[in-house]
Amino acid sequence: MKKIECIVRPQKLETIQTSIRRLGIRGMTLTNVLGCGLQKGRTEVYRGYTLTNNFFLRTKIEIVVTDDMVNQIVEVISKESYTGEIGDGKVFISNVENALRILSGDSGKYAI
Amino acid sequence: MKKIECIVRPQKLETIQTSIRRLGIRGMTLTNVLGCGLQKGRTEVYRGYTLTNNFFLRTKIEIVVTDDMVNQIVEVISKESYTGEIGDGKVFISNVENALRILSGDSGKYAI
Amino acid sequence: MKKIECIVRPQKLETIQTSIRRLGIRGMTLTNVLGCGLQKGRTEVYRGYTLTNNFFLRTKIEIVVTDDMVNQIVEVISKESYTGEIGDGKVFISNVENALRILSGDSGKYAI
Amino acid sequence: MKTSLRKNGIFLGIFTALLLAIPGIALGAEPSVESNAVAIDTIWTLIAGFLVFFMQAGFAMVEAGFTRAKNAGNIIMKNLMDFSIGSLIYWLFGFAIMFGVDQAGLFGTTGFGMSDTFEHLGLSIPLPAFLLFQTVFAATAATIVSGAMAERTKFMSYIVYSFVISAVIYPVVGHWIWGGGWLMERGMIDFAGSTVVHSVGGWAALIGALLIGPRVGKYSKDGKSHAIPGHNITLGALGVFILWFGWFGFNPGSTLSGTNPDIGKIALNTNLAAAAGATVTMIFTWIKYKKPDVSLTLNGALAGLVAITAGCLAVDPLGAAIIGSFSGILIVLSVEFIDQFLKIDDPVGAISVHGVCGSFGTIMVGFFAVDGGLVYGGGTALLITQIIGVASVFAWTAVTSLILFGIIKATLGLRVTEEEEIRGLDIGEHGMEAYSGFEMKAPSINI
Amino acid sequence: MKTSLRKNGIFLGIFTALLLAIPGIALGAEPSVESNAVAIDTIWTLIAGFLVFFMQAGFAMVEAGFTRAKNAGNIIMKNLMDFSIGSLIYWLFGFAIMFGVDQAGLFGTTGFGMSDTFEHLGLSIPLPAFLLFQTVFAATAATIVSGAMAERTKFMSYIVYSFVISAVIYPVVGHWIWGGGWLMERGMIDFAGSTVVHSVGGWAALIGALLIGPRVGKYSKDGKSHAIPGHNITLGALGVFILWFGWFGFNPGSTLSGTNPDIGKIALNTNLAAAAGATVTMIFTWIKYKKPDVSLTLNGALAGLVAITAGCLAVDPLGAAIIGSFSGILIVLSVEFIDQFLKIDDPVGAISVHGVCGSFGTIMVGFFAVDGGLVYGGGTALLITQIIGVASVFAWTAVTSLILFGIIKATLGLRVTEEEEIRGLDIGEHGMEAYSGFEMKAPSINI
Amino acid sequence: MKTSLRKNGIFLGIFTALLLAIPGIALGAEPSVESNAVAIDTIWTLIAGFLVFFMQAGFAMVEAGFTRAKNAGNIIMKNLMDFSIGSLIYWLFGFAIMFGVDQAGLFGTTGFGMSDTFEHLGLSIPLPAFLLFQTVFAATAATIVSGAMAERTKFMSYIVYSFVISAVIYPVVGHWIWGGGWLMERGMIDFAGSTVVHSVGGWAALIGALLIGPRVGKYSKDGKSHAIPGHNITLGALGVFILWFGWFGFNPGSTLSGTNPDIGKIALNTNLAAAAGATVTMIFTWIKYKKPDVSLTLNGALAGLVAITAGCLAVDPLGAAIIGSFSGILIVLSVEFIDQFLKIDDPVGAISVHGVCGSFGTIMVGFFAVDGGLVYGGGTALLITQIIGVASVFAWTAVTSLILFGIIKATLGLRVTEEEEIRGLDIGEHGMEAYSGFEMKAPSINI
Ligand SMILES: Nc1ncnc2c1ncn2[C@@H]1O[C@H](COP(=O)(O)OP(=O)(O)O)[C@@H](O)[C@H]1O
Ligand SMILES: Nc1ncnc2c1ncn2[C@@H]1O[C@H](COP(=O)(O)OP(=O)(O)O)[C@@H](O)[C@H]1O
Ligand SMILES: Nc1ncnc2c1ncn2[C@@H]1O[C@H](COP(=O)(O)OP(=O)(O)O)[C@@H](O)[C@H]1O
Repeated sequence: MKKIECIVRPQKLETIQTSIRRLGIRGMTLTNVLGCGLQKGRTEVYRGYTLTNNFFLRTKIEIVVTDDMVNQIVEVISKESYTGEIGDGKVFISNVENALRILSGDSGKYAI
Repeated sequence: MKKIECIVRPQKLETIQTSIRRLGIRGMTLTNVLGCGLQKGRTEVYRGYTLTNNFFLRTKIEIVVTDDMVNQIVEVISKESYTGEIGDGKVFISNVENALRILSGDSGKYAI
Repeated sequence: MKKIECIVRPQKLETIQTSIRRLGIRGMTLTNVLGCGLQKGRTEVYRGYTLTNNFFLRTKIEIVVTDDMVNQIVEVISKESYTGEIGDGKVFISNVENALRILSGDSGKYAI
Repeated sequence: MKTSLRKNGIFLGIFTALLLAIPGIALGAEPSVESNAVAIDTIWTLIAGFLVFFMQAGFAMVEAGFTRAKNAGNIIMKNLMDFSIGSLIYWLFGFAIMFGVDQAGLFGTTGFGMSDTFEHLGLSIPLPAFLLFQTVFAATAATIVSGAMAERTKFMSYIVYSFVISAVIYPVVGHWIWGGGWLMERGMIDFAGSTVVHSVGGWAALIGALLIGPRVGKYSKDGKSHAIPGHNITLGALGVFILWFGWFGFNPGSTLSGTNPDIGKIALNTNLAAAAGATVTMIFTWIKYKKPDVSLTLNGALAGLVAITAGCLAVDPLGAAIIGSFSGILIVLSVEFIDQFLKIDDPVGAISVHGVCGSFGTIMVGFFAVDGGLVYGGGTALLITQIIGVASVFAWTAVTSLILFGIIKATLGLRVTEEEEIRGLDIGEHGMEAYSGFEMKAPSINI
Repeated sequence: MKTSLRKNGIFLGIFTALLLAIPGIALGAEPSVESNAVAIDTIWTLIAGFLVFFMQAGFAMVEAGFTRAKNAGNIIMKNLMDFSIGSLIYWLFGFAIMFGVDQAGLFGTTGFGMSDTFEHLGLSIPLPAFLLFQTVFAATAATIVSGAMAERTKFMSYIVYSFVISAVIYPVVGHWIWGGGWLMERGMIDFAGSTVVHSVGGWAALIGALLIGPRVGKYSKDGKSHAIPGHNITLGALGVFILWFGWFGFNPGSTLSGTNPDIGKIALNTNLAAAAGATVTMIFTWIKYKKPDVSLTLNGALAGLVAITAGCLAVDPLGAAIIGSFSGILIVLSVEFIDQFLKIDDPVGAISVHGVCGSFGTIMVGFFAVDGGLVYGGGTALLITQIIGVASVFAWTAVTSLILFGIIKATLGLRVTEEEEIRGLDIGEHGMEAYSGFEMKAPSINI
Repeated sequence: MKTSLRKNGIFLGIFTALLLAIPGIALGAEPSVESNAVAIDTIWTLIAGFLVFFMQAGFAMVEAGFTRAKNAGNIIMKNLMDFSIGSLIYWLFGFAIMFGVDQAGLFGTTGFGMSDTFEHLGLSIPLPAFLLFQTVFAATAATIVSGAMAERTKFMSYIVYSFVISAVIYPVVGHWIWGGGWLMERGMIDFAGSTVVHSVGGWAALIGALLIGPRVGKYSKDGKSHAIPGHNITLGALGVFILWFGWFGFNPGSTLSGTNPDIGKIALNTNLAAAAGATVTMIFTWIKYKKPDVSLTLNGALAGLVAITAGCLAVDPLGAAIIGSFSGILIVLSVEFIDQFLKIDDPVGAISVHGVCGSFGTIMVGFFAVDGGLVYGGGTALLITQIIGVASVFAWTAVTSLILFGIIKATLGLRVTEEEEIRGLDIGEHGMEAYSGFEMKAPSINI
């Protein structure tokens, strides 16, 4: 099993979710994060002094899937997240050793 | 070392935490997440039109432990999280290569 | 590639970020978390009854880097986060199998 | 232009008003000393009534702020609807019960649907102004209950309750003490309604909270009480400031007369009692709990206001400060007693603020009334009357509320399902969230 | 001390006031029955004006609360600036257009920059008090638009719009109906401004929202309308309570006379219509959507208030309750119609509340005016006049707004960039965030 | 019923009021032209006082909204307590210092604990009404400081400070200018208290903020100033609207007389100055910083209000607009100067708004007073008097505050520990959180 972790623009979430569902994947977990990367921070002026904020609101999507689904999902996500502007985000893939579905007690690939 | 990552109902948090403490584990990190899975979304009506929300507020608990504790902890979590209703959540286990306790500089299993 | 995940005091964030940037690392992702560890919870009195809160607001910093950068970064983080008081936080290191930069389509170490 | 207007005999819209404003044109009648005095009384009563109306906003903010975010929309809705429904039903029904021609000292019997001129009241101000003023008072009594029953009551059941309290429960008490009923005849002093308004609301809240039971998670199996902190103390505090502001209409306005020179004293007494209540609660919680408690201190200000409402005319400023100070201690003890001993779950402290301090303040008049109070050598006659009044109102309200909430419980049900309660009433009852856009802690954890 | 003061001939500061307060010293003139009547009218008008001013806070809270957090600072700023700029321009320009000496029944022509005594108005109250009262009314009309165009309008363009509506569009209508113009001559009844104030704001909002187009994400490509929930319903509800409170200045204050015995009736009618509006909307949404809708019910209260504004003096309490009830249904249908059929994106329902219910309420006067209404056997004359009035105001406002917004669109541009809209106008237009310190859901997701 | 009432000789409760309201029954005295005039003055003063009271809510919202969430409960508590404690101490002590019989032009010496009739004031309105009005003014001065010292001051120390300013520092200045003291004798014009109330608060704030030092993180080691944005701009804006609303009591109410025909002009001037202040600040920040700054524009409205307070009676509307406009620029420069040059950390801009603009507005009276101002050919006499007044009040307030805060610092300590400051004063001082239920950004990061 692999965990696909991607950091995307929040406004892309809805289309990403819909496309992933079409692949038959329903489970996913979202986290609100602040991301910093190559994208240049914006400068705000508040009461006369400037503050530069290098962090942007992003959404982290975590999906744990069996190994064979990984490529397909990454592809969909990349496609849906792409805008061509800096800040489009990243995808990280790591290994998950086991999973457990609490309700049924199923583990391993039956759990996801 | 393993990282146990579980997505549970927030209202179960207190009992889970108490039970885990009983195993001698004190370190854990909580994150507020939105989860989507088999549980059917709820439909809200706002100013006359319906919006379906597939995401539920969930809490992610991350615990890094030595390999020998994993089973015990997973068992406790499953037991405390179980309600029998869809949406009870999942547990994922993955490998952690090293850990460091900043205060003492201890690393590896001494760090957790 | 490795993922460095560290849980630090929020007020240390700014100096940590600055120091890491100096190493040439710009990408990182922050999450607001609640942490519980050896640090003793605080007791609040609200309308006459006490409630003990074992959780503290912490910031989780995730940085994915090539293997050779790991030690350097961990060192910087430990140094900047250190206060000598309990609650200074932890660093966890785990393996990341692949990464993808959505904008360019680069993968592996070119993506980070 | 004026000429052409007159030529055409058109006197409409704002311009009529302009012309009416010129003494000598208004209604064809010259202004007189008497008509001016009536006008002063009318604008005073109306403005005071507007301030009392604004207290609805105060109640809404206090109740919403002191409870959890997941129920904020529901509380707002309850406050809006008890005022709206209450306004309609009091106009059609409650007012007649309260101020109609007296029947055996118990209730009024005439003027339903405003089918009467209510001449027997001998009002100098126009009847609609008086009705408006009474309406906003009636709605205050109704709205108190929503706080004590917050975070678990079915919306439909709350609507039914509001209807009945505004139509019957409150107007009957109002008749007894203000509308020519038996307590008025006995000489009870409840100038602006510590008992009539606040204790009626408070005691109905007591019965309601008792019958509905505590919120999920409030008491653990071993009976230990847990804190469930409010979600927006800033808003709650704003609510307290709004209530205090509104109380300057509530008490001084109850003269129904701006020509009455006592209005200054009443306003001063009201302010001193509130200030003393807040100050003493702060000091008392500081000593008792080691830290000055914000939410109890806010309650303390309200406790002082509720307590002085009965005697704001009858006592002097020192008496007002003393009554306020006592209330500042009483509120803390009462909140603790109800929560930890009686184990009745009152999220915002409404029973203590309105029921306990309202009754307490009414009895204190028996001690501190400059004219007739025990402390000023007036003997115990007034004190006994006050106690009888407080007790009878308690009995009436408790019994009728018990019947009312009992019937609702047996038919509609009082409480939402546990699942709905955990998820929040905003979603469950109204399909919405109050704070869309904010990241919230998941409902029902309070770490 | 008093003696020494007199000796020195110093009559300054607060002390002057003290002395002025002593009848017989003030301005060297003894108080008389007439001067007292004028004083009563003056304080009434001023206090009512203060309440109407406070409605600005209500509008700001409603509009901010019903839209997203990322635009809250921008909305606040718009509300603050339309009032501020409006106050200045109305003082220098708009007031003269509205109340200057009439030209062909169309607009005023004298008194720009207050260079006139406006004696032709025959005011008994001092001119500055009248001007203040009219200023807060003018600002109300202006502020309505910001809600309908919220979350996407360029700040600069909004400033230009505010300027023009306060200087010309509103004052011309005001002149027609209140300032001696042709509709006033025809006998149109719009006592406190359902048409003059609210429908002008509402129709300008309609044109503005039409020209600027919907918010990003509001309609999907297939034309389906999506909900974009407001970020702070508690604050929105506070806004509604503040508006209701302010309306007690808006309607009863429009007599400009505290000696007018009708002020009680007007206040009562205002309250009943609002209560009926809220109650009926709650019931109607409950039936229609299965759940009582909080935000529509809040709109329902406002709908009742807007609708009764024209006829608050002319109708009786029953008529007020009926007009309020109808508005409670109309508002729901209108919001749905505009959103889903016309596909005009009005985030807070301003067009429906102010434009539709304002016009509806004005027409209802033709039916329910006790004196002249169809229902009371008064024939159709008044009704026809009312309809002509409503239609002409619609035509004037729509055409001038179309020109105004058209020009702005062609020159400055009406809309911010899509990127800025997604990120939020607070950052884009003002470089700040309204809720720094809170974790927010990322802008533009609403899950 | 009325008969039976009379038979029993019972005239109590609300019914008494009803009867009192009938001219001819009230206190056995027929209403007269004089009694009506007094009644008009009394209700005007009281209602104005109520509005000024409500400014406390405005201050609480502005100060809470403009600072961080972790200190919101503490700020609320400070605002509540300075009003409460201030009300009590001013009643018992401060009022006597301010309005007691004059001693050498410096302070009053009689009437402590209200043991006097204060007949030497020659008040026509009842003394309690006057006292209430003065109390809410005194509390305004006290509350200004909490904003400037927010987010780091020990609660206990703040309580001590409040006590002293309401008991001594403010009343002495009040005596000088309003209570028959030496500046009053000299003819200084500070009609409603730009200097008496606002500059006293502002200068005390200056000394307090100077002595306590900046918040952790405000200035980096290199002396660079960092922004620490407020947590709730919507609430802060609501506070500004509430303050503006309350100012309609503050200025026009300072006539203490509703029969004074100038109240309309005062209200108009007040509104124009605020509108001009906000407008000019918006334009000025737009030019200076490229974007119209929301929080400074909100300050700009307050700057206009503070500045016009001294001259609201003496200047004409054009003068008011000019004074307001200048303040709109001054506030921006002053905030920058204090923050970046003096390096005094004033989280909400209180020193600039109240101290600087209050003094500025007072001096401007010397230029723009229609009667005696330099611009109107009145020479420099008044201007010099104004400057002397402003300077003496600065000296008195600065010296006494220095002593006061110095003693507190040396004994109780002014500041909480750094750890507590980082975690937030809500937890540290009161054991609570203001926004339980919301996910917050961790205290002390502001990304
Ligand atoms: N090395 C990294 N480790 C962790 N998160 C990263 C890393 N690099 C980028 N990110 C995350 O991905 C987001 C997008 O990265 P950014 O460099 O801004 O965009 P892009 O790669 O499209 O130019 C960042 O905001 C950050 O949250
Ligand atoms: N494949 C997955 N990857 C990541 N998170 C998942 C996955 N499947 C489920 N989850 C998380 O677990 C939660 C519970 O899953 P759900 O399917 O609703 O419950 P259950 O498995 O008990 O029926 C989800 O809300 C989601 O946050
Ligand atoms: N075993 C663990 N698994 C996950 N997170 C942990 C673990 N131990 C500690 N943490 C995180 O690290 C933070 C700091 O730990 P703590 O024990 O309080 O400090 P210290 O190690 O410096 O004494 C905790 O608040 C928690 O978020």
